[in-house]
Amino acid sequence: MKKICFDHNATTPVADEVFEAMLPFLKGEWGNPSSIHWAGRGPKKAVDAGREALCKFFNCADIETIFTSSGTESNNLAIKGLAWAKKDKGNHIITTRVEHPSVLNTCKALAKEGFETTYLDVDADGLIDLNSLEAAITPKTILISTMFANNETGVLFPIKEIGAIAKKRGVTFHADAVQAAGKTPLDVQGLKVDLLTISGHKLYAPKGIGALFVRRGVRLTPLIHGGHHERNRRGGTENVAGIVALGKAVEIAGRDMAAESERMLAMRTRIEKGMQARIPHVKINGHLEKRLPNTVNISFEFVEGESLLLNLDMKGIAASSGSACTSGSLEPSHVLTSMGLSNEMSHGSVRFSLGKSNTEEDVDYLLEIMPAIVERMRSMSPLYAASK
Amino acid sequence: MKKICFDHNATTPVADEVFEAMLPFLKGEWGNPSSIHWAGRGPKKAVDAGREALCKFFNCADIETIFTSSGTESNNLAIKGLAWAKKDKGNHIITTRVEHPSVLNTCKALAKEGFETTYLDVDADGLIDLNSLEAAITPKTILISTMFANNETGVLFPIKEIGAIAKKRGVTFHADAVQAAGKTPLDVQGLKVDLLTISGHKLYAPKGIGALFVRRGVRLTPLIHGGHHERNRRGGTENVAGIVALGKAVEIAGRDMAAESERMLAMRTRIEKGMQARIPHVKINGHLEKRLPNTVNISFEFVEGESLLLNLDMKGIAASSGSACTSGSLEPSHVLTSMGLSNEMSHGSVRFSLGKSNTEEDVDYLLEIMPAIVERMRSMSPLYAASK
Amino acid sequence: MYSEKVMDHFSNPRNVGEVNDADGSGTVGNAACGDIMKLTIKVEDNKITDVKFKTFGCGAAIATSSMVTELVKGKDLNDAEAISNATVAEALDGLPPVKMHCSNLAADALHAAIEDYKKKTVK
Amino acid sequence: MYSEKVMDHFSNPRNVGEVNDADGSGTVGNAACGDIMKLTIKVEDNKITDVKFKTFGCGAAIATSSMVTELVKGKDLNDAEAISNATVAEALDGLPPVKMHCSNLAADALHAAIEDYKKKTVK
Ligand SMILES: Cc1ncc(COP(=O)(O)O)c(C=O)c1O
Ligand SMILES: Cc1ncc(COP(=O)(O)O)c(C=O)c1O
Repeated sequence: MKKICFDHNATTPVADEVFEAMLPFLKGEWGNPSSIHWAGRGPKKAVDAGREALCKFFNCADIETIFTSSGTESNNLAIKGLAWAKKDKGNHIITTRVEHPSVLNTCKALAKEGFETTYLDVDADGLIDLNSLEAAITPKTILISTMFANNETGVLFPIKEIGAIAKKRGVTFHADAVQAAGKTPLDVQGLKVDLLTISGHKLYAPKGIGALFVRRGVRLTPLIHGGHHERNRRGGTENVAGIVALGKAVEIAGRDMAAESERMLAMRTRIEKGMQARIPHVKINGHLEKRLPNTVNISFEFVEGESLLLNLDMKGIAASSGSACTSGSLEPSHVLTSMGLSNEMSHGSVRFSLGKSNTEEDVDYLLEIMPAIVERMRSMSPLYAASK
Repeated sequence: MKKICFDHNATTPVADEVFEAMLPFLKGEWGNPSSIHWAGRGPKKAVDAGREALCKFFNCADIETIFTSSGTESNNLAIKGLAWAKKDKGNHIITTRVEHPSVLNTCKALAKEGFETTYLDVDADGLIDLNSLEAAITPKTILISTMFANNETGVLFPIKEIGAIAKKRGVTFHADAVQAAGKTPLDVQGLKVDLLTISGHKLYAPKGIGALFVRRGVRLTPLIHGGHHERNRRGGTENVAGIVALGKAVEIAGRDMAAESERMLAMRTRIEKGMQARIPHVKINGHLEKRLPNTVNISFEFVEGESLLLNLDMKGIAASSGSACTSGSLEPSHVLTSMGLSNEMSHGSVRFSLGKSNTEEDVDYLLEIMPAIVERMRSMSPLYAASK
Repeated sequence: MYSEKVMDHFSNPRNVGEVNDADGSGTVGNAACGDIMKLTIKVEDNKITDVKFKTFGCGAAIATSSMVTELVKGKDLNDAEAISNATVAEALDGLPPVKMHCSNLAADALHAAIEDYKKKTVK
Repeated sequence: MYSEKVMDHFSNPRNVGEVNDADGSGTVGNAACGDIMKLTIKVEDNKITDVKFKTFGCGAAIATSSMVTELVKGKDLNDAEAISNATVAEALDGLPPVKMHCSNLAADALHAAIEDYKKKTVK
């Protein structure tokens, strides 16, 4: 059976070019970049080159980058690091209700240390209100942390405008760009962000590598203390192969983004229009335009998401859901319920996230099999019967 | 020119078997272990299997393991995590003067939060005094953190005895076993450790993966908050390939350790005796018996370590030094000066750390070229002339 | 994640629908938790002669629903009442730990339907 | 890490040793910092006619020592005194940032040797 992945927001395969680039650093050039002898020289150069590629991608200076182990670590470092470094200045953080758990749970953890967080609401489109953001800023506010693009819906926050407000009010601004990277431009100078998170495995690099942009002058208390690595801001022997991979991945992202985005957008549009045309009672979640080109989030009324995923999986299609049942928790997606969706509609949501491997044929196949799946599950649903 | 690595304590190459094991998780099985569809199932199984291998290596249960990104992160998580979780119980930590920077700088960072650390002295052999350890324990002591084996000298601390004291006094005990793993047995049940750190890249797995043993019942405040990964103790999408690699590496370590240790010990002995026989004014650093089989640390009087390393490097030999100049700092090895070595002798130290690739021929070659190198550098040294 | 038996009952659920002129009906769960199950039964001579389910829920919820209908069909009411959540999970060769809450639903719905039948027959 | 020129001077250091009957001698640095350098000079007609060094130190320390002896040989004292740490580092095509402290040594030793010579000739 053909396997089709419509779950690229969960993770991406390692691109061939990325794999080729990192391979020598798993096989031959295995030295420690800190060593002064022959074994260290190749790895050292490779780390420097990886950083250079990252700087080009961010449009920043080399001292403004820190390699980490994941998007989650970058988010933790940005938020805790800034909060700890600025705790004498204030204890207030502003974020939103629809952030990734690596942001929400970090803010929750900081609450135990006396930090306070304002969680901005989002509207039915998944967008925040900039006036509310500005109104939430107090003299104690030290950090605004928001997503660049939402992982579940693809909704894009107005990063430039948030950055302008943060700058005007003298508050540090962190953007979680894990889902945005490679799908929309990320020029940190144009955007006025102070801290920006990316993650390798969402970008066709392997799992276990991430990065954080840290604007010159922004001080962070390290999360991981150790040697002199990353200019004393993140200890631990460098993940050389991972750094090389991320460097190659962002190079490719920069090169291919424009064309890929266009391709994604065409497929996304076909999926949305196709689902709406073929299946009654469906709802596209998230602002219709302000959204990543690769992400479709659809609620299929009267049915539960996981059961749809299992059906899709049996047909070779990988997708994900905002249903509680896929995450092992009892509550449905906090992103969708924050947007005002009913529990039922949240449970009935499916996310299709496109990537490089997808083709128009994949879309054809999805549109072909989806109506019967939804109909079958609806025929078993007590809610569907009740609504008729 | 033949390249010989005598610097395996800095890092190790990825073993072929390890590489083969991890390869499928970089190439084919790239899914996210949290996904319920086809792409997630292989990776999920692989993570489970890697954890099982680790449990076998540690002799512990699966819930007693956390995968991290490095030895440094494991040390930070163990020390900060325990300190934060127990801060209502006490604020005192005991460690030693000869720890890795990932321990020393973590304790230093905790000092800013009100934690106090006692740094135990070591004697000329590099060993701590158990009476001093016991005397240092106060009602406020929450943690003892010591190395299992020293990275610079290979000196082995009496972990079992430290564990017994910690247990008797009700203090949590963390051992940094980054250098010990694979070179000496690590049964956490026999050893009475509560927390134990290992790092992949010192064990023929790649850089970017580490692990921490956490005894059941020991609570840690997470360093990296995020999703449900690692039972909510370490957020971030799992580094699947890294976990598989570490699993394979510890499996191999368990299998080969006895034979390899014997082989190392024979080479180590030859290097030590050979150097002493051929070169005047040399000193073996660290207790002569209580030491890893793979580590030799020798001071060559009157000369500086980096200049020896450069000469060795020109002959294809990789080694490392306790000289300040190799680390970019101005102070020589804190390990050697803590053992009472003069600045000059610390600067003149070279560490040869053996590994799988080394053969008796490598040792022959080293012993053949070393005398002339030392003599040449001594002939340039104002200290040597003065001593004559 | 799921056992083969769970996937079998999920892909080919037994006894989907509603029995005509049901003698008892039980609906449990709610949309907040993501699982709603409705079980309808036909009872003759103190025996469950027919049983059907409708379920809004995840794979485990659907499979346990299907399994419980198989388990009770033809059983007398006392035996049916003895069926617990554990019985259902076991009959499916186990469920993932995170899914245990779903398996509660099926037995609960069954008990609710029997209760309903008893209430109706008493008056 | 090091430039080719540094490695050349490290592997083939010029003017190692001590000049006989030195007219001036300067020793700078200490073992704590890991670098000790001793420079001896021969002076005729206000010109440095011979110069030699002995150095305990890292690659940069040895290379800068060697380079400074090349730079001053044959120079008159005023020109020699004008040689700074930067001159030496530059002549070696630069040094790694962490090694800049080592490059200080060479010019310091030179100045100390000249100082010593002047003191001796004054009295
Ligand atoms: C004793 C010891 N602890 C901790 C570490 C840190 O390990 P890693 O390089 O994986 O961060 C090292 C190695 O550098 C070490 O030798
Ligand atoms: C928006 C967002 N932030 C952060 C993360 C965490 O990234 P990682 O999986 O690299 O820890 C993810 C992915 O799970 C994400 O989608």
